[in-house]
Amino acid sequence: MLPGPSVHDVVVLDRTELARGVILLGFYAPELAAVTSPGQFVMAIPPGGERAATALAIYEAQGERASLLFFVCGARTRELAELRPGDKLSLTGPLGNGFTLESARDVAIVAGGVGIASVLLPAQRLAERGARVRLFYGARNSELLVDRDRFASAGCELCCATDDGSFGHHGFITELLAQTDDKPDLILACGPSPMLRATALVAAELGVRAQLALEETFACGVGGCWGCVVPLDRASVQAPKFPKTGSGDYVHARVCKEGPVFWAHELRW
Amino acid sequence: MLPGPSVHDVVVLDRTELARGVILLGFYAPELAAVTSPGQFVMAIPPGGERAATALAIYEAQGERASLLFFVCGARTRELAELRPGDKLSLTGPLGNGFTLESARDVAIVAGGVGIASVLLPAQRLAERGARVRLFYGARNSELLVDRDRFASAGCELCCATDDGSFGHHGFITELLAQTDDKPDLILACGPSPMLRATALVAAELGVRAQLALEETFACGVGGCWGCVVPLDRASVQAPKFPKTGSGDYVHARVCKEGPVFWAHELRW
Amino acid sequence: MVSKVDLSVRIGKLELPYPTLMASGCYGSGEEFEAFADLSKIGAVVLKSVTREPRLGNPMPRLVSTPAGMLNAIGLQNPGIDWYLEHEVAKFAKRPCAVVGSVAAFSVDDYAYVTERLAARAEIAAIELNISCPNVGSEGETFACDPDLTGKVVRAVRAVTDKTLIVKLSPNVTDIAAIAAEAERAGADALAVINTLRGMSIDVHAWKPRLGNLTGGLSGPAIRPVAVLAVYEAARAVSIPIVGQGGIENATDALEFFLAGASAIAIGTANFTDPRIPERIVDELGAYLAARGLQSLRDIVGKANAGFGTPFQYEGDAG
Amino acid sequence: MVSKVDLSVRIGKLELPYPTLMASGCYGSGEEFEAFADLSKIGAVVLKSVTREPRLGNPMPRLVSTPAGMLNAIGLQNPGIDWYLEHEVAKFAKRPCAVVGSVAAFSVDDYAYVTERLAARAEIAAIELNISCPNVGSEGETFACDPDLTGKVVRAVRAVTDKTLIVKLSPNVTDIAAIAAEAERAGADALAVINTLRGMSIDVHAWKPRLGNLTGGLSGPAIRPVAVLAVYEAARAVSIPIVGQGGIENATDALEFFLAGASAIAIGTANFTDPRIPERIVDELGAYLAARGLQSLRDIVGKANAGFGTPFQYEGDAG
Ligand SMILES: Cc1cc2nc3c(=O)[nH]c(=O)nc-3n(C[C@H](O)[C@H](O)[C@H](O)COP(=O)(O)OP(=O)(O)OC[C@H]3O[C@@H](n4cnc5c(N)ncnc54)[C@H](O)[C@@H]3O)c2cc1C
Ligand SMILES: Cc1cc2nc3c(=O)[nH]c(=O)nc-3n(C[C@H](O)[C@H](O)[C@H](O)COP(=O)(O)OP(=O)(O)OC[C@H]3O[C@@H](n4cnc5c(N)ncnc54)[C@H](O)[C@@H]3O)c2cc1C
Ligand SMILES: Cc1cc2nc3c(=O)[nH]c(=O)nc-3n(C[C@H](O)[C@H](O)[C@H](O)COP(=O)(O)O)c2cc1C
Ligand SMILES: Cc1cc2nc3c(=O)[nH]c(=O)nc-3n(C[C@H](O)[C@H](O)[C@H](O)COP(=O)(O)O)c2cc1C
Ligand code: FES
Ligand code: FES
Repeated sequence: MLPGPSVHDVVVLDRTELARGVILLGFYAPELAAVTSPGQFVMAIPPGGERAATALAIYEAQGERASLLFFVCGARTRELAELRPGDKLSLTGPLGNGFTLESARDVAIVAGGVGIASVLLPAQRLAERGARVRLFYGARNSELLVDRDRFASAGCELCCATDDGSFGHHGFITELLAQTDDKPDLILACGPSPMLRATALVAAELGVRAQLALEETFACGVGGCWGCVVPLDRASVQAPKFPKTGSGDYVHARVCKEGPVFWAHELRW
Repeated sequence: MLPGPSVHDVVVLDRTELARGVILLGFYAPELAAVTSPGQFVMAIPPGGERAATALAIYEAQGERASLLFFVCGARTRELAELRPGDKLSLTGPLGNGFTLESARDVAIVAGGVGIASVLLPAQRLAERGARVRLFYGARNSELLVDRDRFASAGCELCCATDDGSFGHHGFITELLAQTDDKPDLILACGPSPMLRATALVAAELGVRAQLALEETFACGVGGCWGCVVPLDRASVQAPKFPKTGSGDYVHARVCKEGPVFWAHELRW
Repeated sequence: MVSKVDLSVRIGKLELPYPTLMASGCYGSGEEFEAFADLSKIGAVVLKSVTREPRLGNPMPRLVSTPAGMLNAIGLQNPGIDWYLEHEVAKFAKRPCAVVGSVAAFSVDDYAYVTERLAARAEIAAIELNISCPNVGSEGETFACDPDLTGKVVRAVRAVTDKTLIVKLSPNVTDIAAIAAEAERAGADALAVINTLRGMSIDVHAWKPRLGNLTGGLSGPAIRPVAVLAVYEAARAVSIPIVGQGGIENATDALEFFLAGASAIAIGTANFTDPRIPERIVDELGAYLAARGLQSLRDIVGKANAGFGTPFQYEGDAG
Repeated sequence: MVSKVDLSVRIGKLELPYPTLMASGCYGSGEEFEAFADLSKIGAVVLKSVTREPRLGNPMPRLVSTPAGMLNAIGLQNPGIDWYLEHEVAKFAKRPCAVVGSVAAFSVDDYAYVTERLAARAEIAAIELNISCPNVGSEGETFACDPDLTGKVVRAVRAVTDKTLIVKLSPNVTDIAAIAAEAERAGADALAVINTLRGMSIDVHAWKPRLGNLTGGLSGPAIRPVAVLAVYEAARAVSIPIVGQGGIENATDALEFFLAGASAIAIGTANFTDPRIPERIVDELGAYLAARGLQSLRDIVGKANAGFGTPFQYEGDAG
């Protein structure tokens, strides 16, 4: 059995600004890389003056190197963006339950914006084992459709969409998914909540099961504070075992602990 | 008449690390330089995420350039230390009442640690007009006796002391002052409060008048909050005009507004 | 910022071109800031509180910085009302903005006495009643921590002046709505919400409190969530205008207070960061309203629950 | 950190090797943090509060960050005492540290009922009475905001258990000393000071409160000065031990609480920053004491005024 999660003291190996405000940070982190499954995340412990840890998906995990891909959008990601090769950082993880890749042969992966950070690992694992992987990738503009080559070279077919029409379909990426004649047998998705909701609808219409990686504001990230819940069907295997309360037949599951990946049809949001 | 104080948007011209954690920042700031008198200070408006302005003496003020010399000791000075040539900063000032140089012909200037930042300007002005200027300069160690050459080339005679004996007298700088046979006709001092108190004692023994530039924690720096007071003899011309209260014959004067320079014999601390 | 939106507010009889007051004790009498800020672009300056007798104030240190805030314990240093009327008040006529007097005291009689004399002066546009100063603990209870005392003092003061009366409340209470309602019943024209929270900081090297007064008042962004809620609750309890304050640093912060129910705001600690903040807030408020096609600041006051969708998307246990 | 100083504390009948408790609601049942922290290096974990009936908790969002702090409104999500006793409590026996149960309720009877059943279990070393939760406002008054209610509930609970009873007080009051004294009189073995401050944050784009519950509890460094003063005042009013909490991030922060009069501390929000903080605090406390030649943490408890010199160096106006 693999060792479990822990606090990893890692060292920055490389830093690339993939687009304005989009940072890819690579680390020397052999232990973290070894135990990570696709869809899991870390809590990055603030290296400087900031006070709260930041939840970030594990983008790459191969050999001795793991990486994080993030958008600079507030104080914490700004602090992380200041790290340079040689700097130290502590990462708590890997955390959460990632994607269940099962024996799917034809997988559609839907990623919106920063959601791309959660889906490289599943794309690679699926492609490696011979599954067909289509990446439906949407962003505000072409510049923010970052790191497409890496997905292409991993063997993914790419379908892109931008809000401003600067690349690919002009509109929502879920519109492209809905138009596909070629039904996948599994859908994985990560991105902003409206995109995830749209993906869930399309998946239901197509009659395909979908797993969604949710984003929520976290405090602890490890299941200790119950601050990050989502209503989940009581029948789900992921549902925390609570007695029935209220009128709905759902419980509040922790996104950080029971998720972040949930089956779309089990969410009651 | 010179224009008064204002908020100056200045640009960093040069940055020198005089010793570990001791920063000299030069600015393009012609208006500020033009209106500054020796002993005045600015409130440096935080350029980044910090919240409170920092009181700093104006170190140099000549032509189009002014400078600040500071020790990195907390979050605010750490933020200022990150500025680089080309960066912008806003300085409110010049503020406060500086030294009264009068017609003194033989002046002893006592500076301890960061107090050095307040005394270059008076040293230069005095030397320019032909007065004899002796700098009694104390610090923890020789490395922290920064920028001595500039004082020497301004025409000062230097007497130094260090706490660890690594340069000059091993002990307090005020001990050197007390030993002088050659009585000055005016003493100016800036440094930590124990040094200022010692200077006041020595000055009284020598029978020489002394002006002390005090350091206090400031909030507004402009006299608006009464957070930075020192007990001052009611008879001082600097004393705020308040009716008598309590038993002592002193009032609370604002260090930032009525000071930061006070006559030693008028302080009731 | 060329938008022509209406930022004016009315607080009792006071008409202000801008909704920004400079909080008492944080802006001197305005004069201290005149070289650094355009006072014609602020609504009003609230003066440092004045008392019946002159006060030396607290021993130093009077200021300590704390995470995202600061503690102060000035102790109401002021020359007393006699001196103030004789030597200070005449100068206030020169300010290019309204000047609001602030009165502090340790008895109902003194509140009324000082208010009557100060309000009689034409230079003073309105009176703020500081019944919530936390830094003079040993000298009497804080009136604003008790509805009865609040009612008593406000009634006494109301009887001696027709000028606009703003009553400044304390956050150091369990139910600010009850105290707000009592202040309104007793005749307040407006409320200032909130004064500082009581706090303490200890020097762990010297083993003693950092403030000369031992305890002080906490202000700055750290207290903003407490202040926003206090305004929200007070606004639901009264129909008089509220001057919201506590940690406002920019227009976004200010908007939280307007949405919570404040008609105007006061800026205190942020003036110590940058004296240009009040003017910047006015500009940004104008831009915010203009961008949404709103004509007047009044359109957003108290609209914290007016958003699209409701904050309750599904059933939960508690309200 | 090889110093052999004594960091142990006694809280009622509870003997802990370290003075660090993990604050209720911030550390799950300890299990969630076991992979990241050495639980044998903490004093005790205080469990998330449990109620009589199961609770779904508040709607999302339940967390908002604020300057140097955060607001939370979890709404006491928990499976209820029946389920808890049947499925959860047995697991607590495995923890390498003491486990303190936390009880919340909306009536005196329910407090006693839940406490009696929970305290009967050997896995539970002591009971903390959460009479100060600010996030369930509509369901009843906060007991800790009223001395009479506090006395009533503590007496009722005291009657049903001999285990150590820690009563958790609210900062949302005017006079915490009075409530502390009443809790002691009613039989509390210790006090936890403080729970969160009530607060609100508003989204100025969406025009609605950021929390699903509208209001929440403010924690983190922002509230530390308020918490230190509350401990200082409570400690002067009682002779039972106090568990200080509110914004503790490191040993220096913790020392402020010990000097103010706390015998132990609890760490809440800081666990969300870095799970290694509790262990680091213990190490640094040991080093602090060793460097001063002190043998025991008890030597510094309540010594905030013991510094060289007195905080009053000259006459001022107010105490
Ligand atoms: C399981 C999980 C995995 C995540 N993985 C990643 C990842 O791999 N890469 C990544 O960049 N982020 C990821 N996030 C989101 C990331 O945690 C937040 O964006 C981060 O907390 C921002 O912190 P901040 O302090 O910089 O900004 P904050 O101060 O928290 O936010 C600043 C502003 O940006 C807005 N904002 C926050 N997040 C976003 C967003 N994603 N898009 C647009 N606006 C936003 C906020 O509403 C706020 O107004 C993940 C979140 C979760 C829960
Ligand atoms: C009128 C006036 C003029 C000043 N001029 C200068 C100047 O020219 N250059 C300069 O460097 N400073 C000067 N100071 C002091 C300077 O304002 C403070 O050092 C500054 O506020 C530190 O801010 P900070 O946030 O970096 O540190 P803080 O967080 O305020 O302090 C960090 C720690 O350092 C300690 N500390 C603070 N100041 C000092 C100090 N001077 N020496 C040793 N320890 C200290 C504090 O007690 C605290 O523990 C002046 C102060 C005044 C009132
Ligand atoms: C240094 C200082 C002095 C203050 N003096 C007074 C005062 O004399 N009277 C008063 O009513 N409030 C006084 N206050 C409270 C402020 O007016 C204001 O209500 C409070 O600080 C909250 O706002 P802020 O967070 O924007 O500062 C003072 C605050 C500070 C920081
Ligand atoms: C997310 C969260 C959940 C909490 N839940 C509880 C709770 O269930 N019961 C309780 O007594 N206190 C609860 N608290 C309060 C903490 O136990 C603690 O008293 C408070 O947060 C102050 O300490 P801190 O600033 O170190 O977090 C909670 C606090 C947070 C931040
Ligand atoms: S963030 Fe704490 S339980 Fe999920
Ligand atoms: S710092 Fe405000 S009066 Fe001096």
